Amino acid sequence: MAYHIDLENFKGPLDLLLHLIKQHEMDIYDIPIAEITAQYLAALDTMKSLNLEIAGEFLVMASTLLHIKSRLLLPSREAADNDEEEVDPREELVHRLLEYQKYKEAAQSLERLPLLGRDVFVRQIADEAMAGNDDGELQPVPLFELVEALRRLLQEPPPPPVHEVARERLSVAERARQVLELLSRRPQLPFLDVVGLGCDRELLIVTFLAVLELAKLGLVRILQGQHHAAIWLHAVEQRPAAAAIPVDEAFGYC
Amino acid sequence: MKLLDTAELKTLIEALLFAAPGPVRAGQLAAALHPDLPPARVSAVVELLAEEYRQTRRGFVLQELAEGYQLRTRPEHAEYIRRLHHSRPVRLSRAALETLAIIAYRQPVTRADVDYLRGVDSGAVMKTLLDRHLVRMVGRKDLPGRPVLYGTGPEFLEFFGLRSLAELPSLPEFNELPPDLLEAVESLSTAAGEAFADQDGKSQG
Amino acid sequence: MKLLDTAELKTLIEALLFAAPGPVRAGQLAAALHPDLPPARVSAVVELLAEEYRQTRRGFVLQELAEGYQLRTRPEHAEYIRRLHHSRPVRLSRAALETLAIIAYRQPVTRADVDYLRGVDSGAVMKTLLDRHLVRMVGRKDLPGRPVLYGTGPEFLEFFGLRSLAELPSLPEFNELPPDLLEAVESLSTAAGEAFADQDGKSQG
Repeated sequence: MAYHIDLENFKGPLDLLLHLIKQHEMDIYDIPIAEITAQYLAALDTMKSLNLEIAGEFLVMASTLLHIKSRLLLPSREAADNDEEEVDPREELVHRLLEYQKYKEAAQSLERLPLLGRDVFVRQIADEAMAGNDDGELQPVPLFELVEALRRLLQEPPPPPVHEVARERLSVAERARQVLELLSRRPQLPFLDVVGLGCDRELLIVTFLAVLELAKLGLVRILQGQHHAAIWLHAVEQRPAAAAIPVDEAFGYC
Repeated sequence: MKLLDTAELKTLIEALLFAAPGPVRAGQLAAALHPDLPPARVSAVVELLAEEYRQTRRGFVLQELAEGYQLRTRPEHAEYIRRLHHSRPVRLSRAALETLAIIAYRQPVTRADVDYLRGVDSGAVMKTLLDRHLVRMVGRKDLPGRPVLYGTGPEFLEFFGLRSLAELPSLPEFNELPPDLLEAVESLSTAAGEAFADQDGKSQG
Repeated sequence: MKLLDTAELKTLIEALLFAAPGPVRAGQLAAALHPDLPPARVSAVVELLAEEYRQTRRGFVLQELAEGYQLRTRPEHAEYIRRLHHSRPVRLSRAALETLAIIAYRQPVTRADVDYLRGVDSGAVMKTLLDRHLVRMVGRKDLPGRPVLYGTGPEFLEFFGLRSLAELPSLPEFNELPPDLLEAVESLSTAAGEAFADQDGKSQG
């Protein structure tokens, strides 16, 4: 059976479910749970066969569907025994799908509004010119913006300054070996995890240099998905890699 | 200081809006023009200007936003302007728009609410929206862990050209859900948020 | 692509000049408008616009400069525009807010600490914050060179509507940031402060 579904287009399990419901013209208020479960699992199989990584959320939904299916198979007597009104096990799922559909549509109508910078433009005036040295009254700032400012800062480690020479506690070669060791445990690492977790300024610079040297030696590759996206370090299979690292003198850092 | 006639006011208000780095309120315009000028008079002249722009097909329109009046180009000219600037249009991904819609319509909401409603983790998208000031933290929810509550700020309205949240496009089914059902979904979403957190902890352990 | 008539060209050229960040040449305008539009045609329409602005007393004029055409306000309106800029509340710049955040959360801190954490020189921003009394000198650090220590003042609390510094949202709670990163930055800033002071001492010695 052919599934012509561009799975990467689905933003999550709810999105995929909605698509399947529409495609197979099912009634969202009375979802044939056995059928939707089969369709959903088939879609996941397609993902697997394409070697796509299936996010955990998709698997959670699969188990939810199977759970609902099993509850629907239980004889309704049991519920009656409890003297309680029987709740349709599909109810929560239906609510979630309806809610999700609503915001999906809302997103589309937001996109149709004239967006600043896409559809409409304002005059571009250098705001800083007056923000800095003006003595006008300050515009109130919500407290949380202060927290946000700090969050932004802390998320970006300060750039290594070019004018300062690091006094070395740790050699570049030593650090390069440590980075390689990290990469031997995981084939790829976010660059920021390697550099950002350094505990002082010098270590940060030494790490930075180490990574550059490793790249130069062809022991790691520095990759980026797209402009401004996260930078990743990839291990290059070449063992024993650590042996290829010369001493610091050879790097010229002494 | 002599009082200004309508023609003079029109010229001056146009000059002020033209030179302002952002939206300007009637009161601010009035204060800059004449100590005795009532803001209502300014608003009336602004209306005249707005009408004139529409009729004489100027290259810009006068728009009223949450933070005041602002001159903006017309949507149908976007293509030409982008060509002059050699810029690609500002884009929001579908995930970002979905997240933004949930936050705009349901604010204040927690990350757990957003994740639950979307069925996926919204961390990366939230960061983008926070960085672009389309979303901001508005407080903390009175729950264990005191999760941060998110909402939209003035930049959101400015970005979409709205005077207030009341101008958001209405959701067709938005009011059709009975309130008790809404509440049920609310509590479910909270429970789910906790379950998610729980699960994360386990999978790491 | 159909060719544009004079009225359309006037509207479009006005829109382009309005949205342009600086002077624009006739050739650039023509290229943005239509592949077959001769720049001479654009220049002719620009002349018409300039004449129209003079006659209808618009709030701006169309000026021809060495680098191209530009819309500018009239010199006789300068006073009003200055007054508007003063009456308009000034927004704290992003740099100012970042600096203020560091000082608020890490006080007392030295300039070197702030510069280090922001990765740039904070001199100008610090001056603004000091002038506004949001930040003040609170002492000197017991280190070679006795660097000044900064903290926040009462105006800071007033500005953010806080009763005391204890009401600042606490950082470790701040769940958007991975805790290990936070810790790393904590220790980083301390180490950096010492390293800086160290170095300062040496360079003076």
